[in-house]
Amino acid sequence: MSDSDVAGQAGTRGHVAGAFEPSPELGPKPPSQVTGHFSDDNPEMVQFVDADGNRLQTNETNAPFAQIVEDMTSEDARIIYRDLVLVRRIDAEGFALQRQGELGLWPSLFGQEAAQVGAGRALRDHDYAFPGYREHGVAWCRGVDPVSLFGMFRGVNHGGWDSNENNFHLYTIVIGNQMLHAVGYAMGIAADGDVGTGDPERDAAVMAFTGDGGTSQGDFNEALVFAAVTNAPVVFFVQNNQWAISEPNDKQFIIPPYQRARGFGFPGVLVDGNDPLATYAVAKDALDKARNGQGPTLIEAYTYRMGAHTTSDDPTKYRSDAEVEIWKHKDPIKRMRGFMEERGHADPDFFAAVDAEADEIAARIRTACQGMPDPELPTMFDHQYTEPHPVVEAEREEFLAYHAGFAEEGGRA
Amino acid sequence: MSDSDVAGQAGTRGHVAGAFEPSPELGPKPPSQVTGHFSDDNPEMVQFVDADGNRLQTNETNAPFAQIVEDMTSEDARIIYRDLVLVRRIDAEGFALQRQGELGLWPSLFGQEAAQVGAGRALRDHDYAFPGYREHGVAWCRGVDPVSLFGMFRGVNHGGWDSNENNFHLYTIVIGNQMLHAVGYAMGIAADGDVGTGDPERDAAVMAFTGDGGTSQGDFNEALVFAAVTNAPVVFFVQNNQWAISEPNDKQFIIPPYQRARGFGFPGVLVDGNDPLATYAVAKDALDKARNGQGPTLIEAYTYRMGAHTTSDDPTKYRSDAEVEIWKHKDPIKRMRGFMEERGHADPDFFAAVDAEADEIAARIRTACQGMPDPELPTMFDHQYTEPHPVVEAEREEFLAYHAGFAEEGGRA
Amino acid sequence: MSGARLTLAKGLNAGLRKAMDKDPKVVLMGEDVGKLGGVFRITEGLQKDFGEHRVLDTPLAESGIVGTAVGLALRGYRPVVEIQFDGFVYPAFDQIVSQVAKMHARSLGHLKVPMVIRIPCGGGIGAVEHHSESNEAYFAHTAGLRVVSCSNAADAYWMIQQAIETDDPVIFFEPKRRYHERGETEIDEGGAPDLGLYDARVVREGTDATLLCYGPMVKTCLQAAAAAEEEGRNLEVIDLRSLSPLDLPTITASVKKTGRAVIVHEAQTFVGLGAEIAARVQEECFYHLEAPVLRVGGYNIPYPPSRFEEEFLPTLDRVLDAVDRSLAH
Amino acid sequence: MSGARLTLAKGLNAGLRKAMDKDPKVVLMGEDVGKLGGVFRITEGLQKDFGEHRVLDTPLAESGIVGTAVGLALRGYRPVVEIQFDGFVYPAFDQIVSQVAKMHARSLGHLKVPMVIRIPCGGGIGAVEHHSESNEAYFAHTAGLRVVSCSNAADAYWMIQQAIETDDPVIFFEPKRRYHERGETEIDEGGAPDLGLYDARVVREGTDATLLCYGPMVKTCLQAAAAAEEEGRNLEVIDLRSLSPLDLPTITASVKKTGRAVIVHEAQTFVGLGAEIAARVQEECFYHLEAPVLRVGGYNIPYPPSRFEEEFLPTLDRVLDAVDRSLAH
Ligand SMILES: Cc1ncc(C[n+]2csc(CCOP(=O)(O)OP(=O)(O)O)c2C)c(N)n1
Ligand SMILES: Cc1ncc(C[n+]2csc(CCOP(=O)(O)OP(=O)(O)O)c2C)c(N)n1
Ligand SMILES: [Mg+2]
Ligand SMILES: [Mg+2]
Repeated sequence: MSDSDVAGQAGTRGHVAGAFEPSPELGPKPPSQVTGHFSDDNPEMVQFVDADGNRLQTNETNAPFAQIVEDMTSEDARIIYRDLVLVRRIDAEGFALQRQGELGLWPSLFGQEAAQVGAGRALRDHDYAFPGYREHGVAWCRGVDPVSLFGMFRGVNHGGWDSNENNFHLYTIVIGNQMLHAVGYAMGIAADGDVGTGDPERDAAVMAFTGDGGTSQGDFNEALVFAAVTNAPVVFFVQNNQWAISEPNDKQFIIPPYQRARGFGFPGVLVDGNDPLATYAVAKDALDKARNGQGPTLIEAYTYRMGAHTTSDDPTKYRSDAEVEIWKHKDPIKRMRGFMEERGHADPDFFAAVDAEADEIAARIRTACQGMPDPELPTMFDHQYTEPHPVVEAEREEFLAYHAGFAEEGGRA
Repeated sequence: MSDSDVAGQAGTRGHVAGAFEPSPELGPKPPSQVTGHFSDDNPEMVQFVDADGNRLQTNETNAPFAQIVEDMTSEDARIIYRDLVLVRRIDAEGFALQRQGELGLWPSLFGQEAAQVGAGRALRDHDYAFPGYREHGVAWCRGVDPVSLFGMFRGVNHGGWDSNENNFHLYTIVIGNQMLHAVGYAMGIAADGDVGTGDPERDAAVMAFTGDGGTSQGDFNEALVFAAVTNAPVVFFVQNNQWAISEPNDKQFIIPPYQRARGFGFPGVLVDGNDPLATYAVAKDALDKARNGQGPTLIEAYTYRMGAHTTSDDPTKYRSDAEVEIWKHKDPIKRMRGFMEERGHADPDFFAAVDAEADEIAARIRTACQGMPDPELPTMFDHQYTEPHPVVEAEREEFLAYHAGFAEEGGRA
Repeated sequence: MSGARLTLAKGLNAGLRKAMDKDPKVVLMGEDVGKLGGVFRITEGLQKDFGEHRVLDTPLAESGIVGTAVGLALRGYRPVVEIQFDGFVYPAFDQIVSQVAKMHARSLGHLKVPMVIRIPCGGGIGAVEHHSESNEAYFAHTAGLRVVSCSNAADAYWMIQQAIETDDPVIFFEPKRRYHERGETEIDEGGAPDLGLYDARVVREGTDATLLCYGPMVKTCLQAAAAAEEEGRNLEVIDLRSLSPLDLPTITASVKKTGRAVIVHEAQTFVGLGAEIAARVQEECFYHLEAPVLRVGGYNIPYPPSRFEEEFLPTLDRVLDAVDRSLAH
Repeated sequence: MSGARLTLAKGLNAGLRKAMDKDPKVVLMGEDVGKLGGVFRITEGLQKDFGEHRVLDTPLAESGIVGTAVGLALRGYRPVVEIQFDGFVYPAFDQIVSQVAKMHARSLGHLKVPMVIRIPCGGGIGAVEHHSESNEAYFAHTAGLRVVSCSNAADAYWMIQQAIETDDPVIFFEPKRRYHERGETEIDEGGAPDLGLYDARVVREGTDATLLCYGPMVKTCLQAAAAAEEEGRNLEVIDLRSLSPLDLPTITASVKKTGRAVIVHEAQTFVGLGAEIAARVQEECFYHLEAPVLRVGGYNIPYPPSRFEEEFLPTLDRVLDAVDRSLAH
């Protein structure tokens, strides 16, 4: 978006650079309504587009990342917008499929699209990503077929995709575990010499995803220790969506988590997680540094979980509608579209085409999910070990014999 | 030491306040000789007495703690000096007893006397301390008989003292575990309402001890999370003795660990761990704040492990004599004595009397250790559960019957 | 609530409430146990009634939860910790094995850590990975702990209170797939439990073989026994209730009577609790056994994706198949 | 070094060196494994010869060590992790159980984590708490892991190489009190191992009863067998070597021959590995057993202070006492 008067224009709309204001009609700002949250109005928060899609002026906070945004093309903007819309649609489909009984569970990313797409698009092919369980948007950007994700939440497998195909690890459910895997993988990249060579086809980095709650785990903090000490090419991407199931931020920390990194000796950056340009720019900058051998960064993407924790959760038990309302106005898609319309990055046909594509994808993945066969029972014993294992083999035999017996008998009682 | 010209005097000796200089004849300063360490010459390090015993001027760094030092009496100084000497002697006795085969192991505190005595004396009776395994100096200040410590390292028990008698928990060997116990205990103090009442007989705090290596553990970092979030009255006292067995600081962190606390939202203070006045003042200040309801503090006492990690260790495998030499000149006892002599806090008789007392104590505890009986074998089954347990009872019976059989037979083969 | 027939979940909730009423030192801790009442609503309403100081929503860190609970216990509290799901207890394993289990013995009895660690356990609910594990064997193997498992609402109500009253640390397993099953019997809150916490219960008397089970498998075994009855077989069913210690007298008396034993649990069999029971039974009932002691359990693979779980977990049919094999001897 | 009679510790060191020579992807990680060569000197000289990038002194955090090793394995490395002492593996238990053990299966075979976790184990060295534990049962119960234990220098040399070559994760137990015992046989470095990693070894043939043991207890059992011989009893001794999977054919063949089995391990017996062996043996050798399978192990209390350990651990006499009891049937 190499458009030199972007900043100026934003300025004319009266927005203070770096501040994060919901529209005035919303009444009091979140901190005065909602307890337990942090970082709203934090001048350290990197933003490029305000809630209405206005490009903000360059300021002290976003300046280090401004060039990345300047270098983005209209095409880039359209790619990101398309991602945002498709990802939201895929997510909505997951939700719907769960409600229809096709999936056992669905953890929605609704509200976090910009955080994930910004991060996901900043990754290059030969980088590697370690997700939690809500990173459907990152999965999408890595090229993982959403139907694969459904397999896991349908109970057909524990993650059907080959992580090495898209350099996107399996989802990790035990909070914090994957942060260490990411650091180890990054240590491996460094040991392979694939850092700081200056060859963009070679230098690689790792990105590890967790949530605000995840920052409390020992593994998360040990990952910061190992990353710091080994100067590993890893970026910790914390989506602070304000909630860990029913627990607000103030049950996990008393200062925003981006500051945690500073206690370990490397930079922490706060970014408006609903601003796709900002998340992209901040993530790209951190990844570039990691690839160049400048070590780890922790990014806190300040965002919001618009839906329930998962389809099993009932957020009315612990949070107010008013809070959700506030965040509706910070919606990343609305924001991106406003920005693109204003800047002329796309015409109405484009937006219509994206919506149509979303319909198509939704239909395709719904059908694919509904038609997903149950796995063959004896495959339960497959892939347990890389080499033959007598106990597993014996049990497979036992299982087959037992079922064969049934088939003969026609079942008991 | 309410002696108004202390600061001035120190100044005349040419010492820059806040800097930490070995005597000039020592050649290059540690950082230029020794890799992997941090914080030498760190202007954030609180000091009151230099390596030669000169009282340093008040400066920006030590000013917040200066009043505490001002309020100390000659009597206080003598108490601390006596502690330092006795504790070193007890430690040396532990070492000797191990060498004589009376103990299985001894982890020496040699070099860390000032860190431990300063912290130990800052604790009040109704505070509670959670040690690691090297806190013999803290144990001494809490009133734990050193012979009890020997019991553990002799293999007679896992810690013979009643923690509640001296509010000094058993030693904890699994690195990091006790940090969480300390926070939990502190949460209990707060829940009991024994914080911030203004009643000094009531308000209490907890101190938790670990080493530089300990800062890497998940439990340590989770303790910081819980302490921050609950605003627990706890002080984390990290003795950075430069080594975790054979690993220097740079295997654990890339910035000094006192800064870690800042990543969690509460203060971290760096103190010269070989300066007994400074460790006392900093510890007392942090404990006072905790008792007053101002929450946790992390103190890094910058010190040195003069001896081996334990009697099983051979430090010549991994560190140079030159490094040890440098630290000899920072010796806490020499320093305290120099200071006291210069200020007239004690006469030669006092120093002689302390030495004599050290001899006496050493003789007493040596004799007590050598005479310590092996435990009665069936007591192995005691105290396993608070209520009867059939497996343990059956095994106790089995054991007794088996040994009774032996006694009859006169043993097999 | 006196005389009510509750679900297992509500039985636990009522038991916790009673314990908190009785003893102000009882505090609940865990993830989401406060406003939400826990993801299974076991602590529902308790924070509202007892306050945030007695029902603590903790940071998301299991080692931290158990570790601070140890500290609270040392200060005189009686923490009841909720682990959100079985698969999330492992981050706390170190604290449980190295500290919780050993504290009393290593302090020569000076220190007590009267705490209960509640673990919703087992499968059968169509959940994703790590949400269906049966990890009782790890804890039963750990000397210093007591390990119990409730199988029904009335036991849940009484056992949680008994566990909280115990000065020893107790790992308390709750069969999550039975949470919403209503108890057979009315709970008389004014009454008293009919069994001690470490007593097994003969839930069905029989003569032909003994089914030994606990937690979620008690129901399965009772169904198996009912089905067997139709085939003219008379099975005794024992709900172990206490997994460590085991109520061996009750177990061996039954096996000596029937001559046959089948152990049923959801956990993988290899070095599972069933192995201990089999080892004990063959030792103590050697001359009474007419067939080897058999085990029916999860297969020895990590808990599979949920589409497999009906076949992974012991079913009525697999139990009866084992009974057949036992009787074939 | 060809043809040398090494200590067990030196056998491991030589085996590690060989594995590192052969495969540049093999990296060693742990606390103090670099300059110091580990507190037991098992990795002595390896950092000097292979560099800091292949022998990594890590931060003091076991979950971090194992967790980053998983990441390295995913990147194509073959990490060999040293846990400094048995009692310090628990902070890594979550990573081992939830990630290391499950990764291959959950990825439908797409991912491998070829890593070895070395654990110096067991007691008898007069150490303080947490330095003498035998925790193999926890790992043996964990589906997805392989668990082995060496008992002598030659096995140590070969087994560590075999474990490193395995694409499955292996928990590798080393009997620390045998580290400095010299092997009976010369190790031919140019040769090949005589057994697969999962094969048990009949270390002494006999007819009257079978002693089943592993790790530090192999020597104890051989001594017991020698003592028994003087009393005219002919004991067969089997070194299990692999604890998961168990080499059941070798075990059952022996017990069917002798009719009697005594399992000996240092670990607490309750839900220990011996329970599994007893359960299996009574099932598969039901008609051959002349006496119940007996177990000799640590008592079911946390590992006691070292002044008790001689009595806590199975001794030659306790083994023979169990043999007597078996033969009395
Ligand atoms: C170790 C562990 N403990 C508990 C859980 C259960 N659990 C699943 S999600 C969640 C909250 C996570 O919050 P956060 O890290 O903020 O991520 P978010 O769900 O908001 O994306 C909890 C407690 C878990 N998955 N892992
Ligand atoms: C969890 C755990 N891992 C490993 C060890 C073995 N160990 C004992 S002391 C030590 C080094 C500790 O270093 P530091 O924390 O700096 O304390 P210091 O010994 O220097 O006082 C290690 C690795 C342990 N006790 N606990
Ligand atoms: Mg969250
Ligand atoms: Mg240290």
